[in-house]
Amino acid sequence: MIGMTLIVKTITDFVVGFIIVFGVYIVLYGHLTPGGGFAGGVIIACAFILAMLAHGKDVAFSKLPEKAAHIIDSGGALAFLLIGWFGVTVGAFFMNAFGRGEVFRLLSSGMILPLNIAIAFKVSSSLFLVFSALAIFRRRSFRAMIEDELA
Amino acid sequence: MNLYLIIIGYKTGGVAPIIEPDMPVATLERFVDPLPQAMVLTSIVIGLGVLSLMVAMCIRLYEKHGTFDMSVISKLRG
Amino acid sequence: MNPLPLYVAIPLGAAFLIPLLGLWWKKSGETLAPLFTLILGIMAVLQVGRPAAVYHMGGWPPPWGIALVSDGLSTLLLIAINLVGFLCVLFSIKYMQRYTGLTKYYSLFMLMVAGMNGVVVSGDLFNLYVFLEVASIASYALVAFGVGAEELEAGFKYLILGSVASVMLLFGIGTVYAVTGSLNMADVAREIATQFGGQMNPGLLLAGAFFLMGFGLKAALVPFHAWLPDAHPSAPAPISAMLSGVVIKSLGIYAICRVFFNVYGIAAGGAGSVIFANAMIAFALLSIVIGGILAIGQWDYKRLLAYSSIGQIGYVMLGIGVGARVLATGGQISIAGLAILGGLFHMFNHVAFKSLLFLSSGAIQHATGTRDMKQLGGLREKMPITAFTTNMAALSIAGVPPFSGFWSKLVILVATVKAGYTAIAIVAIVFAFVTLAYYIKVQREILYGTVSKLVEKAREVPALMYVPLILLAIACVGFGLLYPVIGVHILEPARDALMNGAEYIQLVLG
Amino acid sequence: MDTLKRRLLDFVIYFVLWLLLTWSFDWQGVVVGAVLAMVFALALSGLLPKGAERLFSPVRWFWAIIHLISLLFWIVMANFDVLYRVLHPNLPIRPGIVKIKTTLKSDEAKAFLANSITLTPGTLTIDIIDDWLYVHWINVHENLEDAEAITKDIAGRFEVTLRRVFD
Repeated sequence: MIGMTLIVKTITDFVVGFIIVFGVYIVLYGHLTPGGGFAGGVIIACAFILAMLAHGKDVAFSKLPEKAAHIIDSGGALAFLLIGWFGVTVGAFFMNAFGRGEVFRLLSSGMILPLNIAIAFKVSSSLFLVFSALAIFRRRSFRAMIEDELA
Repeated sequence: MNLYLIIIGYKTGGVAPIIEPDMPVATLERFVDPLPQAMVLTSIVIGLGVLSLMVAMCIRLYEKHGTFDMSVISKLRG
Repeated sequence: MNPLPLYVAIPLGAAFLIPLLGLWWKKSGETLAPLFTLILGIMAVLQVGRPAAVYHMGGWPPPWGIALVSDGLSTLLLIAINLVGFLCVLFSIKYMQRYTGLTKYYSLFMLMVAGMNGVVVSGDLFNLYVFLEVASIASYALVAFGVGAEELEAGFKYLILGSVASVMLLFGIGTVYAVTGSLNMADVAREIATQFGGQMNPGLLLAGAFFLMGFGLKAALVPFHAWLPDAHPSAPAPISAMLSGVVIKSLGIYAICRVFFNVYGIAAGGAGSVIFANAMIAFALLSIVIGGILAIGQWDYKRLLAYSSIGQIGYVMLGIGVGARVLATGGQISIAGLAILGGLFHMFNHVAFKSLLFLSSGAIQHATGTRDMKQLGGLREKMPITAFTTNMAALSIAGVPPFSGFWSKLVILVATVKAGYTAIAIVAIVFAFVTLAYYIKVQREILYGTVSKLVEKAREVPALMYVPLILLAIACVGFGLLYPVIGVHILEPARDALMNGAEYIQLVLG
Repeated sequence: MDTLKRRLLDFVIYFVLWLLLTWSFDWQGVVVGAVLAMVFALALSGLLPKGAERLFSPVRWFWAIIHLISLLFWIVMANFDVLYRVLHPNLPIRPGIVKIKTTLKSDEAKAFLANSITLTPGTLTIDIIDDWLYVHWINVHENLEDAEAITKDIAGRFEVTLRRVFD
């Protein structure tokens, strides 16, 4: 049996979806309530990490493959820069290029929302990668590494 | 460290620093300084990065030496 | 358009683009990294002669928004960072081939460049700290890139000491913020000048001490130097060259200069300034003496170079410290200007010849597989180009007359004597000869002498590796001969930026 | 058809969750929530436990409330029991691990049974393997052979309601 005991697995199944929705909520409402890209990203990453802890790495990687995580990781950071460059069109780097909207509505802060989303993508995937890299680190003998290189 | 930064920005009886159009000046003066909080958040993020790198290096060091004992891991003279 | 944010944005974008493309295209790092660093280098050179500029991030004017500032000093460092970065990347293409995970290497390299550029153009204390951390974290990872036992240990040591420095800096920044209520460097400087009349209150003194320790640790001045002799030899050669050539300067020396001259207004005098100037001179002397003495006894080539770095950083700091002290005690401004000019010139030269030495040590290690000086010898016959460039750099750093190192050391010593610190100058002269001594040792053990067993099989390194060496060797000679050009266009604006702290306030706050 | 139904179910769950979280029925928030719920339902299929349609049965909700009440009651009772044992000068405890068989079928029911047992002071579920629960108990019965009595004492109280909630 891969992963932890049935109790943990079942309860994990119950909460993972909720955690992700909560993380996304924290990201999207980051400019209205406490939170933001980093905090929400960490929460989303925690959901995947929880799934990995309970079910083993295969289930977690089936939801978020390693390569996809790498792409999101770099892509999020690039998106952040690109959104910053939109500001140049109206005058300066990181200047608010989008409409301000109404106060205390979801789409009310122009550039902060997309920036938060970009940060959330970056943070969640990179934290997930960091965790998986540290958790799945297997000790391999030097000989095995050489054999891998030759194969 | 982070506590120190937060203390700098703290004001007794302060309120959250959100500016609304028709706000009395008295409220403006009671704002808690938001900048130290931003600094703390940043320093937490940096700390996280450093910590993960440190743990990764620790794992690799353990792999090489089979121990965390610093007196054993002393190939270099400094 | 003002190109200041590009200095951060281009390498940062490259740092994330390289691993993204690297998933499908294995050569992405080797292709994109030289391209982007070359663009940055050209941009930095074109910056010369332009008036100092301020860029308001997000359109917010300082002191509320984040400002990017480029004046003479920034330009000097930008040229050094980006050109040396380009040459080191060029060198890495062949040198790094025996390592795995190359996209990560180039990504971290670009991240380091981004962090250093950010430090140099930042006009805000906290941003300076953030960029400093970006560059530092990237360099921790790069030092341990070889994941051998030694590399990891050195990287770990560097990481721990670097974190200590970061905590100190954050304490200092927090204290400055508590005292002055601002983080923008120009605004802080104005607050200090107007509120305290140039005098330091206890809070500022404490913060200054934290800054001196924190940046001093990044610059590897002697009481805080323990990480450097481990980290520099353990890193891959291009990274050693970057670390020794530009990282310790942009994160350490530049930051010290900026904070103490432009923010604390050391030039304005006052009680606290003299203390800091004295501390700078003391650290500088300690660095010169201890770096020199320890370098003589080394048999590991790169370790010798690392200790020599400590000593040379001491000379840079000596020039700047003497200048600061003369200004703080109200001495002749021309002498102070001469001392600071000497310090900056030596820093600029050191960028060239120390990068060259580390790169050539990489070439030697690449060809022979060792860096133990006892096993080397007679390289002049087997690797003529590398031997020639090593020779040039060694002569330059040792201060042999026609080369650039001689002139910069001479300027520092003349200024020190003129300022009345004859004893210090004598120590510095003695250790200039010590420098000469251990580079003679390098020449005798590595370049000349009998051809050893390992060297017999050695062959000259490929062109991609020796072209950067030759370019840097030309720079070593050129900086000495072309001083009139470089001095007027690059060094004197930098000196003026340091000497006239008040102009910085004017420039940023308008 | 089956997957479509499932996707739809996921969508509804995520959407309701979103509305509960934001608690603002501003059109922007609702539209974003709907889009997100759709994305989640498509991209993260299978993250939610199977048989989520049970959420829409009022009978089950009713029994869930009954279960909560009975759980609360038993927790209070067990608290007094443990209190008695702790304060008694003789410390009348016989700690031990017992193995009991549950009649519940679904994984969720088993997990909730285990959690209910753990929440009750004095008993603590260690593991579930197939139908068997391993429970650490502060005061194991004298007659260990009477497995049925033990099972009834620990699990029986909750099984009645949990079966109606989940199975």
